[in-house]
Amino acid sequence: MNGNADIIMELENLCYTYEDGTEALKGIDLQIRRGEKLAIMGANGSGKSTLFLTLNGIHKPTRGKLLFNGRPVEYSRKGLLDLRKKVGIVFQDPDSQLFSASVVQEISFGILNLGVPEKEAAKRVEEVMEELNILLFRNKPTHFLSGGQKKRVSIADILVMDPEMIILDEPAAALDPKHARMIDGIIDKLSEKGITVILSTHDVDRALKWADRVVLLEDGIVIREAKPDAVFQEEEVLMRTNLEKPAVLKLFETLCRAGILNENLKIPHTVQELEQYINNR
Amino acid sequence: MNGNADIIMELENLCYTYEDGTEALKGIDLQIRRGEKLAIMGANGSGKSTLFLTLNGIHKPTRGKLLFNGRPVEYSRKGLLDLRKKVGIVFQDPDSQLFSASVVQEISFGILNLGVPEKEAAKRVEEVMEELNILLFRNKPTHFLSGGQKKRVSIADILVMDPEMIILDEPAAALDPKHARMIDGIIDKLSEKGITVILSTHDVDRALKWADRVVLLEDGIVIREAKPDAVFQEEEVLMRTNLEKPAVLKLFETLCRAGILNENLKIPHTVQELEQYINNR
Amino acid sequence: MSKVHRRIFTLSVAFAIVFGFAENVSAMHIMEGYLPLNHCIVWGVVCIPFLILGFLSIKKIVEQNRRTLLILVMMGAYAFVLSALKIPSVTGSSSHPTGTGLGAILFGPAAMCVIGIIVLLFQAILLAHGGLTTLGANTFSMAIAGPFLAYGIYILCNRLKVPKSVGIFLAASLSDLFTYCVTAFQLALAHPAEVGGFRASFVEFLGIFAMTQIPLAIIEGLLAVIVIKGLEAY
Amino acid sequence: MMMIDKLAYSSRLRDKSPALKASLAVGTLLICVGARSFMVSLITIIVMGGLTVLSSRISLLKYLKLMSIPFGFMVLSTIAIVINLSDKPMDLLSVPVGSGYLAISYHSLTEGILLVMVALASVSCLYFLTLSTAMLDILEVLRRLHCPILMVELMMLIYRYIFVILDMASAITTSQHCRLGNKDFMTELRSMGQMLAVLLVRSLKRSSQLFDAMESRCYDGEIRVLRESYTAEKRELIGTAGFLAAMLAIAILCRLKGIGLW
Repeated sequence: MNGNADIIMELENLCYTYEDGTEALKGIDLQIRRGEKLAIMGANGSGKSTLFLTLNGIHKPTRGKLLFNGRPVEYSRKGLLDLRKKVGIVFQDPDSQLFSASVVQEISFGILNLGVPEKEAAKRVEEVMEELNILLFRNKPTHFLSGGQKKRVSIADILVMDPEMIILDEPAAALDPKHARMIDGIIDKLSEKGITVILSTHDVDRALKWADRVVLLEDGIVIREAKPDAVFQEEEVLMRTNLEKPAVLKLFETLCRAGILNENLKIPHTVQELEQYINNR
Repeated sequence: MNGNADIIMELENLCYTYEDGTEALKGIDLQIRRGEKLAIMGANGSGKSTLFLTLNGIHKPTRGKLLFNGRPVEYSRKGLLDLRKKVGIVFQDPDSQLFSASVVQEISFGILNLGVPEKEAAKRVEEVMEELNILLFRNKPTHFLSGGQKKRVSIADILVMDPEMIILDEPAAALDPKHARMIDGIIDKLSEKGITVILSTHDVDRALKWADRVVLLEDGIVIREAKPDAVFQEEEVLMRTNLEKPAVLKLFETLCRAGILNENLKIPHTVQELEQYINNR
Repeated sequence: MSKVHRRIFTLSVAFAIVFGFAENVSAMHIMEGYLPLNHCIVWGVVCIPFLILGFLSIKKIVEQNRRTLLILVMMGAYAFVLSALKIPSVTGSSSHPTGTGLGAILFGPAAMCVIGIIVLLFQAILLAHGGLTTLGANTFSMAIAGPFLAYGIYILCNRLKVPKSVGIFLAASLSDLFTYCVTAFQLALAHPAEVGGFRASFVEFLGIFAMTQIPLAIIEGLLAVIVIKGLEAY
Repeated sequence: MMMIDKLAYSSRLRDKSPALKASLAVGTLLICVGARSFMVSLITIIVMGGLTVLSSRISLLKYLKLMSIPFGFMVLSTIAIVINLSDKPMDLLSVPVGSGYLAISYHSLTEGILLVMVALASVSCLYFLTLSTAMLDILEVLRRLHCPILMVELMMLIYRYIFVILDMASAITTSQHCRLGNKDFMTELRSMGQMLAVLLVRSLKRSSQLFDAMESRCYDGEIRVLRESYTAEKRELIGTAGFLAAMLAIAILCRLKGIGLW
């Protein structure tokens, strides 16, 4: 491995234009650190989904470079399989991902394609099902599963392949708060295992709470990239991407301005942290 | 019209069982007031969608009664048309609602079914398109529209029929913040016109801000029904329906407990209101 | 270059072109303008009774239950999408499934001929596969002859207690081959050879399409088996 | 994939009367196929190709690319027509194979070239129509030609749902590829089969959701919608009629003079 071992993926002036001429990515420069929690935000149509499909080789950049583990990605059959082995995508709508009638079949698809022997694959599938609490409904046909259950299966789909990086497209969309929390818990576990997690979301509160770093996309370009507390204080870039400042930040600032809290406090990332500040005042 | 003229719809022990034996509604009692903003919340699978289809006569209750404007709904062809004329549903996924590739054709379907002459219908379609800002993309085929545009067309579908009550199933799902806000604006306009609006959502912050009344469904039963500030303070029912207390309420309570705000203040519904309390302290 | 060399060169160029273009064959749709006008009309007329029968059967079903109209819609859209997808191939060439066999097994041959002509019309308009003047001929081969044979084989195999997947495979792949035989027949009839007439021409068309169609027919047969097996899991 | 559909909406001729455009395209097409003449085909290609390239915002190169879609079929079939299996050598070229010859005669070669010309000209007519007219407008023409209402309704709904199902298909295929579902031929075939199975199940489920949605808007078995009609201007009518008449005249002239090729 050459280059910086801390960088798992590097994008250099990455461009992608669709066949019909739509320029979806217009030169993205980005370094993704190994093990980091990266939130990608931007309006619909800003290029998030295209970016994700480029990161795992479904789209071949029309210009620019994609480096994985320091080496440029090769767009040969073998090179692509190697990349996709290591970089998995969990799609927003589980229905565009789940295609088997049976949960076990569904989860085993990827690992069997890796060429893992059946016995070993079966063991691994069991482990992942246990880890994501899927055992309870393992015998239900996939089309009878609830949204939250489908989501868990679609994460298991990828996790079973033991990737170094997992991309989740709007993982909490259409879930009720309880299931959204459950998915949040699963995502935290992925990070704890050392997997690099990239996540797209429209939810500023979630991004503030979770991310190590936030990347704002607008019209195929990275317009800002920094720690969430920094990004979410810049009214101007938030406006441009149609995002609102997280409620926690707004209230924290108001409380500081009103002299109730000390401005030198570390910026709170969750309602709980803010509540603690208030209680400890 | 008999009964209370303030009540547009009344459900008495409403039950619905699917052909396969699934009991989706297990005796719902509910009065819907004319012109109110009602948020129906509940975990996935709690019966919201079934309830909506029952309110507009797609499902015939297996037991119990449905009264519209004080009169029991007749499940004859004519009775159903009368009901559906007045009660419209905007479905969650526009792709399951929009049947035509042309925006104008799509919107005109409902009003022409009411027997309105073509000329008048055309005028009404134009009005609604202007109202919902559809004119800009009226000549685009449906399959080139963005999610937010499709959503607006699907609201226009219903609005053009001049209903007394509109039911929106998760109107903001899968939209980015800008489009979600745009749809919120449209929903507010509907209420201003005096239309009764029923909306399902998982977003407690939105429900707190918007609703006159919140109904919590669990497993085909109404477990709580009250003003949002009341409902969202009851930890126990929130837990049962997989919901969380809205951040604004949590912080308001903490601020009251810390003695910073006065407990007798009206409960704030938005971050702005809470900020004002802090500033005016 | 000697004369012999020239011949060999010409022939090898010809074969290179054949195999080169065989990489991208849009099934067996006869292209726009390839049939004389009288042939277009005759094939159109031949289809009419089948279409009327199919139409009446659909109309009856729809009148009994309006919900079936939308089921037919989804079947039609599905059949179109199926035929617009690229079929996997060993060589990396690109071609599309006909879906005639699969469609007939799933929807029945009567509905298939009405859905078929709509799909063929859409293919001509949206994909430039086939054409308007050749719509009749293509409908006959792909929406009538193929599906009826597929359905016949499928039923026959069921009667004979042949394993189901074998029956599906035979129905789908043989109907595919039959469709291309009919196409070759239609082309030979329209363009008889200078020497040997219709027969020589028919043999030639069969021979040339065989190179591309036999592997495709086998692939489609396999695909149909996997789809039906997959459906049984639901 | 649905390039033609996309281009149809951006054509400068989109708002012209679909009936007029269809008459021009289909009329020329019929004359072209009926005449089978080199001259008629050449004029058709120039006129139709020119009109299309000028009116739809595409480059000549892209147009030629579109024209090459039916090339595979054309080359294969034309070879079958040009090359004869003969037991005697022929006048242009003969290659001995076994006991006979693969042979080309002047006659078969000219036949082949003519056929290619006619086919290309016909495709240019088809493209003129499809690159300038949206599908729903074409369906409206069919309706006015008294195509059964049930058929027109079916086509209208099928057209809409093609795109929905196509999106589902490509989403599932993409996610399969992300999990190496295309690593080799057999895996790819199996993936596609499974995708097609689930696609059918989902499509049928959608049909029932759509029915509920339509019922809730008082659907009663007949789909009534507003139809936007574009009327043709007088000079457009005269122009089209004049062009068709001229083409017909040229076609008849070529036939009468007996100049088969020309």
